[in-house]
Amino acid sequence: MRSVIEARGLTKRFSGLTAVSDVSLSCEHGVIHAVIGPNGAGKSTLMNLLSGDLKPTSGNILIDGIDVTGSGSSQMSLLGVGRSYQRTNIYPSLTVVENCNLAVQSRSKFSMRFLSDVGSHPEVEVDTKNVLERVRLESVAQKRVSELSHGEQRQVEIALALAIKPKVLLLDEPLAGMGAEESLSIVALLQSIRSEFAVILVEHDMDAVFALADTLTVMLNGGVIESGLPQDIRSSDRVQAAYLGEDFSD
Amino acid sequence: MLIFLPVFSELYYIQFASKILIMIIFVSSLNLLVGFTGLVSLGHAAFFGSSGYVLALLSPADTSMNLFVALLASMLCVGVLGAVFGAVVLRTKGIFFIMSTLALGEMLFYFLHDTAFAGGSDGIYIYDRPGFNLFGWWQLDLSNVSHFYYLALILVCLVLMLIKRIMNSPFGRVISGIRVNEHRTKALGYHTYKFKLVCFVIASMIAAISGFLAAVQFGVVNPEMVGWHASGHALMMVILGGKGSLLGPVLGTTTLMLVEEIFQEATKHWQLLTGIVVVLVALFFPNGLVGLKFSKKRSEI
Amino acid sequence: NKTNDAIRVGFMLPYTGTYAKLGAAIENGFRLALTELGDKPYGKSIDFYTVDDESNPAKSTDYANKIMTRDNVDVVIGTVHSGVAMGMIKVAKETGTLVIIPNAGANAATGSMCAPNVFRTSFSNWQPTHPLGKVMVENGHKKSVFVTWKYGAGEEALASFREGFEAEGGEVIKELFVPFPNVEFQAILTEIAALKPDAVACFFAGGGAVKFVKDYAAAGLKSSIPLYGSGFLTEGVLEAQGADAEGITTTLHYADGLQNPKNLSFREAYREAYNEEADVYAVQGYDAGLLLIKALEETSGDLSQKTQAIKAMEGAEIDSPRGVWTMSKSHNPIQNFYTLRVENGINKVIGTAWEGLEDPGVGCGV
Amino acid sequence: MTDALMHVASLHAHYGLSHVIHGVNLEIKPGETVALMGRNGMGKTTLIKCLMGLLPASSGAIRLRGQDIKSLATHSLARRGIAYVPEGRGIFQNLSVKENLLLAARAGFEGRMEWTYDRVLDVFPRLKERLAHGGQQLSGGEQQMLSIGRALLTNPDLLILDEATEGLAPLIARDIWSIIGIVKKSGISSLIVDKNFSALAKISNRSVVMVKGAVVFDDVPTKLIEQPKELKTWLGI
Amino acid sequence: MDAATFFIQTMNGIQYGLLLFLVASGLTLIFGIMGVINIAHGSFYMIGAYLAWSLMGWVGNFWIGLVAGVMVALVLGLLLEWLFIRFLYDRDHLQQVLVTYGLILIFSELRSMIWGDDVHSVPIPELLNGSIQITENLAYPIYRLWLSGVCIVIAVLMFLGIQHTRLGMMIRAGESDREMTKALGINIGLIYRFIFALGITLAAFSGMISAPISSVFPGMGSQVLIVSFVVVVIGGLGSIKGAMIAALSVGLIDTFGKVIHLDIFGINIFPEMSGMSIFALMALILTLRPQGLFGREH
Ligand SMILES: Nc1ncnc2c1ncn2[C@@H]1O[C@H](COP(=O)(O)OP(=O)(O)OP(=O)(O)O)[C@@H](O)[C@H]1O
Ligand SMILES: Nc1ncnc2c1ncn2[C@@H]1O[C@H](COP(=O)(O)OP(=O)(O)OP(=O)(O)O)[C@@H](O)[C@H]1O
Ligand SMILES: [Mg+2]
Ligand SMILES: [Mg+2]
Repeated sequence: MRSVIEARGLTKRFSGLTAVSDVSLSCEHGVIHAVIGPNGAGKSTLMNLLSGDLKPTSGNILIDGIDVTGSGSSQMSLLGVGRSYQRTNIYPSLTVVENCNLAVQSRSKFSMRFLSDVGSHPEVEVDTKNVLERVRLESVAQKRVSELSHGEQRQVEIALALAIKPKVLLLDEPLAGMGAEESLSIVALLQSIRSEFAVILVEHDMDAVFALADTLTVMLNGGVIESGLPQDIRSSDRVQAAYLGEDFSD
Repeated sequence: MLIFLPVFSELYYIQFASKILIMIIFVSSLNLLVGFTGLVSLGHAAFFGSSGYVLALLSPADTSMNLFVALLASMLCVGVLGAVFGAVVLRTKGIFFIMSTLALGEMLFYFLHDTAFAGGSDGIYIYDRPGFNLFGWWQLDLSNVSHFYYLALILVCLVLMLIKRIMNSPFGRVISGIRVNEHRTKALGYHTYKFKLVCFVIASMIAAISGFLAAVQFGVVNPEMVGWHASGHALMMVILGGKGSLLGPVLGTTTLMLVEEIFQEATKHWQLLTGIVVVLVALFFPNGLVGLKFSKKRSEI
Repeated sequence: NKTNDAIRVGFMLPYTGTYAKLGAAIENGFRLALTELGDKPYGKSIDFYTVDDESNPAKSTDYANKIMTRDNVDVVIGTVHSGVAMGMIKVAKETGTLVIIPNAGANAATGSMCAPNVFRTSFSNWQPTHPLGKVMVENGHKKSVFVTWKYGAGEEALASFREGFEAEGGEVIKELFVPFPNVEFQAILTEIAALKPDAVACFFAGGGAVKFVKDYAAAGLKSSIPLYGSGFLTEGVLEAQGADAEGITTTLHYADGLQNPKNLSFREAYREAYNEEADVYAVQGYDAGLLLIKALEETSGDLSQKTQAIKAMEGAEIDSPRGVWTMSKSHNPIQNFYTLRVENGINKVIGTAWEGLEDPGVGCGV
Repeated sequence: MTDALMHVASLHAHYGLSHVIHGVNLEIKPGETVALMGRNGMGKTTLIKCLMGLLPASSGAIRLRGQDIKSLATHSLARRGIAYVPEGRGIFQNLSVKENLLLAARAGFEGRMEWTYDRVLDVFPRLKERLAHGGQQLSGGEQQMLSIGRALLTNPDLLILDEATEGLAPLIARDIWSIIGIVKKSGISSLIVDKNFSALAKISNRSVVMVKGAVVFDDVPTKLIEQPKELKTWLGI
Repeated sequence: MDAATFFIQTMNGIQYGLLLFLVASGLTLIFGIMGVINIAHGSFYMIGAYLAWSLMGWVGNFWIGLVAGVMVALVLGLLLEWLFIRFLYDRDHLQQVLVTYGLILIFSELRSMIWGDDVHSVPIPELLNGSIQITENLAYPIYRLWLSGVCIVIAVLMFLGIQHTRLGMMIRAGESDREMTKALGINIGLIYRFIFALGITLAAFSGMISAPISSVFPGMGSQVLIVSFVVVVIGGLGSIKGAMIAALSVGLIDTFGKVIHLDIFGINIFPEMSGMSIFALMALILTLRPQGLFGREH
C-alpha cells in the first residue's frame, strides 16, 4: 500500500544544533506509526517539520507521493495533515464548541464569506457535535477552554486535530497530562478510528504505545536508531539502553 | 429619541451629535481590527484622513458632487491604500504591528504636511458639500444640519449592522480565532495573512466612510487628520468603551467626547479632568465601560 | 435667543499646548483695551465666550462652529495657529460672524481667503521677513542662507524674504528646512559653516527659536556669520536665549522698547493689570480690542449692524502701541516695521526698516 | 498538629463564581512524601495554587510550621521554603537555561545549601548540554527537568510537583522518581501529583485522593491499593 | 559635500543618535524589558526638563539641581507605580496605554499650572561651558561631547545590568511569567516598582541633562515620545545593543536627510520629505525583520 505521508532524509538544524538528522519514515492509511525516544531526541521537531510549522534544512516530505516540501502549516493542513501539539495550543478564551467550530470550518469553502451568517451553515455544528462526542467533551462543550482542567484541555487539543478530518494525524504526546481513565479512553478512541487515518504518534506512555502502534521508530539525538515492529523494538538492547530501561524488556 | 433629536435640539447639539456619530463609525472600524482581530493599529487615522483628502481632491471647485459617487470613490481609493498598507504591516505582530502602522501613518502625515501636493500643512478646504438629488423631487442637502445628521445616523446603523454581521459570519469566526491564537489558526489550514488583509481592508473602508463624513461636516482636511494623535485618540475610545464588543466603541466614543465637551466648557484645565476620568476608568473597569454593564448583570445573579 | 442687551465676544484661542502662552497674552491685551469702554458701554454688558482650539487645525472648523453657531457671538477674536485660523475663516464666511485675527499670519487669511467680515490686527507671514532683506543688504550681506521649519508659515516667510532680498540684489544661496517640529539643528549648522554665507536669515518662534539661537552660538557661528530673522526669533524668548541672542537683528512690527507715549502707557497699564510685561502678542490682542471699539462706536454697540461695523473697521486708524496703523483693502494692517537688535538682553529699536508696509493681499478680490 | 510542616484546614476556594475546593483538610509532616491524586479536573492544581498563594482561598486555614500563611504573598511563601513545579512547567522563555537556574539559586529557609547549581547539573546532565539555549528552545522533557532543577535550587523544605513526570521518557521519568527519592531522603517534604499510580504508591508515605474538590481518602498507599472498587471510581484505575 | 563636512556631519549624526538613545533609555527599561507600554514617557522627559530649570535656578548650581531632580523623579516614579501601574501588569497591554494616556493629559496640565507655558533655558554648567574649534568657523560645544559620554556610560551600565546581573534576569523573568517568578521567592512586585521608578528617573534625567541644549518648552514631551518608541522598537524589544544601533541609525538618517539633496523619479525625497525618514526607516526594518534588529523571534 502506498504511504500517505513520507519523510525522506529530513534534517533540521538550529544554529549549531542538529535537532533532526536524516530521518526517513513513512506511514500508510490505517496504520499507527509511533515515534519514541528520550527527551530532546527531536520527536517534536520532526512533527513540526511534517506539519509545516518548521521548514526542513534538507530532505523532503511527500503527501500521497507528491513532494510538498516547503509548504507552510496552513498548506499542510489543507493537504490533509492534522496535528495536536505537545504544549497545549488551543483557543483559551473561546468555548470548547467554538474551538471545534473553527477547526471544522477550516475544511469548508465559505470561510471568507463575511456577509453570510454562521447559522446558514449548520453542517459545521453537526460535525462539531460529532467530534465532541468522540472525545467525550460534550459535558463541558459550552465552557471556556481556559476554565477547563489541564487534562480536559488536552482533550480539546485532540479534538481540534480530529475535527479537520485529516488524512494524516500527527499526535505529539496526546496523553500527557491525562488521568488514567482519560488516557484509556483516548487509547480506545484511537483504536476505534485508526482505520480512518495514517497516524504518527509521539508518546512517552509505553503502555499506550505498545497497545496502539503498528510500527515503531526510535529516535536518539536527532537520528533514528531503530525502526520496526513493536516486539522487535521492545527487545532491542540499544533501545532499552537509550530509552526504555529494563522495565519494558518483556 | 435619537431619531427626533433634530426636531427639538439646537443646531449646535445636532452638529455635536453628528460628530459623535462620525467618530462612532471610525472607532468601530478600528475596533474591528483591535477588538475582533487583535490587530492594534496606531495608524488607522491614515484611512480616516485620506478619505477626506480624496473627497477634497475630487471636489470640483464650484459645483457639488454626487454624494454617493463621492463616497464610493473615497471608499475605493482608501480600500486600495488599505490593501497596500495592510500588505506591509501585516508581516509584523504585536507591538511591532502597532509601530509599523504608526510608521506608515506618520509617513502619510509627513507626505501631506511637507509637500505642496495637497495643501501642505494648511490642508484643503471643501466649499461645496456633495449632495444627492432624487430625480429632482427630493434633495439631500448636507449643509443642512438635520439632513447631515440623518445621513450620519443611517450610516452608523448600517456600519454597526455590517460589523455585527461580519462577526457572526464564518469569516468573523476565523478572525476571532486569529485574535486568540493565530498559530493554531494557521495550523488548522487558514491562510491567516489573507484573512487579516481582508479584514484590514474592510476596516479601512469603513474608516473611509467616517473620514468622508468628517470632511463634509468640517469642510476641511488637514494632515492632522491622518496623524498619530487622531489614531491614538480613536484607540483610547476603543479601549475606554471596551474592545471586542459592538457596543464598546459606541460607549467609549460618546463618553470621551461628552466628557471632553463638558470639561472644556467648565474649565481651562479640562485636560486635567479628562485625564483623571480616563485613568479612573482604566483602573476600575478593566474591560472598559461595557464591562460595567456586564458586571452589573453578574451581580444580579 | 440672542439678547440685544449684551455684546457677545468669543475668544477662540489656544489655552492648552505649545501656544497657550500666546493665547493668554492675546486675551489679556484684548480685555485691557476694552476697559476703556467702562462697565456698561452703550448700556450693554459684554459677555465673553471662550473655546480652546488646541492649535489643532483638524478641529478648527468644529471649534469655530461651536463659538459662532452655538454661542452665537457677535465677534470672534482668534487665533494663533495659521491652519486653525483658516478653518475659522471658512466657517466665518458661512455664518458671516465678524472675526478679528490677533496673530495667525497665513497670507491667505487676508489674501485668497479674504472676506468682508474678517480682519487682522497682527501681520501676514509675508510682512515680517519682507523688510529683512533690505536691512541685510544695507548691512552689506548679499549672500544668505535661509533656515526654517518645513511648514506653511515658514515657507511663506521664506518666499517673501526671497522676494525682498532679491529685489535689493541679494541672493539666497540655499534654503534649509527642518521637519516641523524637530529641533535638532546640528546638521544645518554644519552645512551653514561649510557654505560660508555672508549672513543667515531664519524663521523660528517659541522653543525652536530658543534652541536655534543657542545652538547657533554654541557652534561658534555667531561670531563669523551674523544671524537675522523675523522678529519672532527673539520675541518673548529673549530671557531664555540669554547672552546667545546678543547682536541678532530682526524686523518686527513692534518692540518692547518703542518710545512712543502710547506704548509707554500701554506697557504700564498692562504691567499693572497682569503683573507681567507685555509682548507683541499682547499688543496684537490689545489692537484687536481697539479695532472692535471702533466698530462699537460706529454702531452704538449694536454689532448686528454689520455693514456699518465693517465699514468702521475698514476705515479705522488704530493708535497702537506699535505706532499708528491703518487697514489695508484686504483687512491687514499697513504698519511700520522696525529693525531690532538684541543688546544687553533687550530688543533695541535701531531704526525703522519699512514705513507703512502693506501686504499685497494676493488673491483678494475685495 | 504542631509537628506538621504544612497544615490545611477546611479550605475553600473559588474561580470567580465557581466553587472548586470544598473544605479540604490536609497535613504534610516534615520529611513526608504525599501523593495527591484524582482524576482530571478534581481540583488538585487548584489546591496547590492555594497553597502557593497564587489563588486566594475563600475560607479555611493554611499553616506552615504552625504559622498562618493564608494571607502571605507568594514570594514570601517561597522564601519560607516552598518550591513549586507547575504543570506546564513555567519555564522563563526569554531566559537561557543557565539563567533560569541561576535566578532561582539561593539558600533555604534555615540557610541550607544542599542543592547547588553544580549539583543540579550533575543530576540533570542533559541540562548541562543546553545551558546557553533559550527556554523556548527546549524539548518538553528538558523543560520539565529544568523546572524541577530550578525548584530544587531554592533549597526548599516542601517541594510541590504538579504532574511530575508528564511528558518524560520512561528512562528519564525513572530518573525523576529517583530524584524524588533523593529529595525524600534528604528530608525534604513533597507533595506530588502524577498519573503514574504505581510509582507514586511506591514512593509516597501517604496518598490523598480528591474528588470534586474534596478529599475522600487520606491514608497510607497500601490501604488505597486494597480498595479496587474505590480506585476505579476515584481514579479510574 | 566635501570630506571634512561629511565627517563632521557623521559625527553630528552619531552624537544626535547617542542623545536619542539617552532619551529612549528610560523607555527601553519600562517598555523594552518590563513590557509595560508607557506612552507618558515624553511627559517625564518634559517634567525632567522643567524640574532642572526650576531646581537649578533655585539652588543656583547645575549639579546639586541635577541630584535633587533625580531624587524627585525617583519618588514620583515610585508613587506612580504604587498608585496606578502595579494594577496593570497582569492586564491587557491596552489598559496600560489608556492609563498612561491619561497621565499625559494630567501632567501636561499640571506642568502648565505649576510652571506656566513659558519657554525657558537652563545654563550650561561652568565646568562644561566651552567649545572646541573644528573648522575655521565651526565649533563643537563641550557639553554635547559630555552628553555623548553620559549616554555611552548609561548604555554600558544598562547593558551590563540587564544582561549580566541577577536583577536583570529577574526583570526579564517577570515579563515572561510573573506567577512563576513569585513562586521562586522573588518579590517581583517590589522589583518592578523600582525598575519602573528607575525608568521614569532615566526619562526625567535625560530631560534634565538635555535641558541646557534643548531649551525647556511645553511641547517637548510629545516630540521625543514617538522617536523613543521608534528607537526601542527598531532595535528589538529588550535589546540595549539594538536600541543603540537604532538610535545611531535614526540620528544619521535625520542628520543627512536635512542636508543631502536626493531625487527619486523626479520626486524630491531629501530634504523635501525628510520628516518621513525615520518612519520610512522603521517601516523598512520591520518589513525585513518583523521583530526588530536584535529582537528574539517568537
Ligand atoms: N527552536 C529551537 N531552537 C533551537 N533548538 C531547538 C528548538 N526547538 C527544539 N530545539 C532543540 O532540539 C532538540 C529536539 O527537541 P524536540 O522538542 O524535538 O525534542 P523531543 O524529542 O520532542 O523531546 P520531548 O520528548 O522532551 O518532547 C532539543 O534539544 C531542543 O533543545
Ligand atoms: N482559571 C479557571 N477558571 C475557572 N475554572 C477553572 C479554572 N481553572 C480550573 N478550573 C476548573 O476547576 C476545576 C479544577 O481544576 P484543576 O485544574 O484544579 O484540576 P486538576 O485536578 O488539577 O486536573 P488535571 O489533572 O486535569 O490537571 C476544573 O473543573 C476546572 O474546569
Ligand atoms: Mg516533544
Ligand atoms: Mg492539574
